[in-house]
Amino acid sequence: MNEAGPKIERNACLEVRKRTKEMVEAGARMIAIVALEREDGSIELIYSFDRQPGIVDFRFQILPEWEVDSVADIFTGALTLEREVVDLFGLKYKGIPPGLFLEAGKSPVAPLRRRPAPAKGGDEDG
Amino acid sequence: MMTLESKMRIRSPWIMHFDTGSCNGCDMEVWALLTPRYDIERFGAMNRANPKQADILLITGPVTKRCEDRLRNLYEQTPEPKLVIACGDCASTGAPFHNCYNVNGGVDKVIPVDVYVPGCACRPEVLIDALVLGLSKWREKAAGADKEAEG
Amino acid sequence: MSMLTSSIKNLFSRPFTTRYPKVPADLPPGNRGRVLYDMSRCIFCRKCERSCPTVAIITDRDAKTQTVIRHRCIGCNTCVEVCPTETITMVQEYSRPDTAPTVNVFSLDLPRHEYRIEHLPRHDGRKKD
Amino acid sequence: MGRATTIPFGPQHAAFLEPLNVTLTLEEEKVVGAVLNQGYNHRGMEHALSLDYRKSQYISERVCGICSFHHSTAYCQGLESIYGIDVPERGRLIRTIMMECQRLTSHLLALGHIAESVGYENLFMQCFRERELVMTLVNRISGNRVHYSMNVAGGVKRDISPEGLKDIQATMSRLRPRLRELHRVFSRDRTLSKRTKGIGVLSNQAAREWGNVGPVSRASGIPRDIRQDGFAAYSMVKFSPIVREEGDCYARMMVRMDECLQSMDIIEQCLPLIKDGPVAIQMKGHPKGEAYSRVEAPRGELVYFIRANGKTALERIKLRTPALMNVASLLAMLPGCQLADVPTITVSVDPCICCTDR
Repeated sequence: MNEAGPKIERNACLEVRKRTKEMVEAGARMIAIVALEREDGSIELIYSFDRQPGIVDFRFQILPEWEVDSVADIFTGALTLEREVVDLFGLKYKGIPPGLFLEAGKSPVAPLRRRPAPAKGGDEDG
Repeated sequence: MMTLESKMRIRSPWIMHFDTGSCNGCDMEVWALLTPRYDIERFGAMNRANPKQADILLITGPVTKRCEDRLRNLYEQTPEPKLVIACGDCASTGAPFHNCYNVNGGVDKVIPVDVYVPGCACRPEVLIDALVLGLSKWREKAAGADKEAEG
Repeated sequence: MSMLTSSIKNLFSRPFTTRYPKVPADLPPGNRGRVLYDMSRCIFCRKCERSCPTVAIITDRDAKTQTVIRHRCIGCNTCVEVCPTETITMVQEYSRPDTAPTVNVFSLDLPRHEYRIEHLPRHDGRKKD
Repeated sequence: MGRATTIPFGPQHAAFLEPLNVTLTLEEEKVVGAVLNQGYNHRGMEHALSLDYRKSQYISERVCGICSFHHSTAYCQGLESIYGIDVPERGRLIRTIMMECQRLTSHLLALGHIAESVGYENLFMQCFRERELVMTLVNRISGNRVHYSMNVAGGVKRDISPEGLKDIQATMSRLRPRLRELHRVFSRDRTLSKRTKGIGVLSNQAAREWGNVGPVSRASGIPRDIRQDGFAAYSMVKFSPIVREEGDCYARMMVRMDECLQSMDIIEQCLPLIKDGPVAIQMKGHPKGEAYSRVEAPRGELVYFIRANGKTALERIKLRTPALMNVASLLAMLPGCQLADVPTITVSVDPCICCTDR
């Protein structure tokens, strides 16, 4: 557990392709892209891979305005994982459209971000 | 008085099942209704995927934002008199998903519901009960509609 | 073709279907149907209310009532486990469908495991916006 | 070259149990392109699960009704590895038995669904009839038909009595000849194999690229089964993953059928191993730390990522469900097939939309 987390780095957005390629060439299978918002409002991205016998991941931290490189052409299955991050965190991925899960105009925008606060569900009666 | 047509419709209510974001638990129980153990064809009910042919809408799930318009669309396509059964806790009140941000919290927030079925997931026996209760409601509805047509 | 032998076998075997509305449902012992309160034991500690994952229980300390919204209860048995005085019991029987979401109010003046039935307001849907 | 036509398939369709929309581009009857439009079931479970870690074990079951026990096991395992404790052996064995029971119900549902999509109503009914045996069994053991609510962080909260164990054994011996019969029909029936063989082929290479998991990947020749990692009590039983090379609908169907028989073997291996002892241990304090937790759900590898920071609310909980990867790979299978085969292909990946969209 790294309390401080990785440093916020601009070129991490570009390095992600190189590191994914290394992983995929080593025979690893991408299992998830975890995004989470840290206290200071930056976004931590964790790319995890199944490289037997366990899970290997690499993580980096970016600001939400930055555009991240898509790895969908290296690992095709990453496309849905990236679209999910785009929808739920409002991040920008190069060439990835939003709208996988959320209905424009009805659903809250970027619901898993703390600011703006995620709207409560339609359970008005309480 | 009810017309012959209405009487016959009650004898064979065709159902249409639509999932509006449930966890699949109630959907499986709806399917259990259609299959040998609970076999709902005993009551003349059949599963049709076509809203135009359906008399009863079995709706599961708390109605997600994306399903909202589809559900209303299906409801409007179903011919009158129709019956809407909200299957399960989440369709009745949205309970298990009350903290989720993308749901409407119950079918009755979108379309009128006639019968509310409790249980998470609702047992097939409860669904049979609900069908029996719903059909008695429906009889009243059909009688009223026929009277209107005559008068 | 392989199915044919199976089908013929099924044709001559006993029906698998239950005759449910005619005969009672076969609920196994220990089936988690619904919860009942024995109000003479209740100490209004609100543990059940706090532990309920779907906010189905409302404890009213002033009116001395426990309200269970049947259409919110998911039968997870948590309230039975946390109760310090064994007020709550789980019975086999499941709750019945109704034309509006049902609320069961347990209060001190009613006998053990008896409740008053109320209903939540119904919504009539929403017009297209 | 015919003119290209676009038709929507779903969200409300006879072949689907759940809302999924596939926009197909056709030339005459041949599919040339497909666009998946999902999200009809997106409720926002990740937010709801992160609110209170003590209640999330019940809410996590509601992510999916078909693999509910796998979801709560994955969640509880994650918490247990954050606390750094081991579940007692009896608890792990009970978890394994329940997971395999659920795998049986899930696979029989999928098989029945495939049978129905090729127009085999009779076989569909028979699958669901055998499935009902398992459903009533889990109802007797856990007290509920779908959501068992048996898992708690630290073990299981409901023990299986000695009569319960005998009941499981009796049901398994009753189920075995019936499943063998089903296996015979599924493997030998000419109609079924004509309508599924060579359709919707997913090559080994494509399965690796799309990151497929579970029966779909094993039908394309990837010998990966998370159960081999030995979570719960899988390290105590002997089994080997079922792998086929063809990668078509038939292979996916037969992998599921063989896994049904394998599940029964695992349950029967578990039964004599159960010894007296505690089923759960208590945990103290709020969790602090992070963990990955992996479980082999009926549809494949299910991953939970949990990060807790010592409060009742979890900092982040991320679910990567198997169906998310498998449904996406429909885009690789659909182009080139005939329109009439689309329902069979879609159903053969066992799309669980409530898992996919959460």
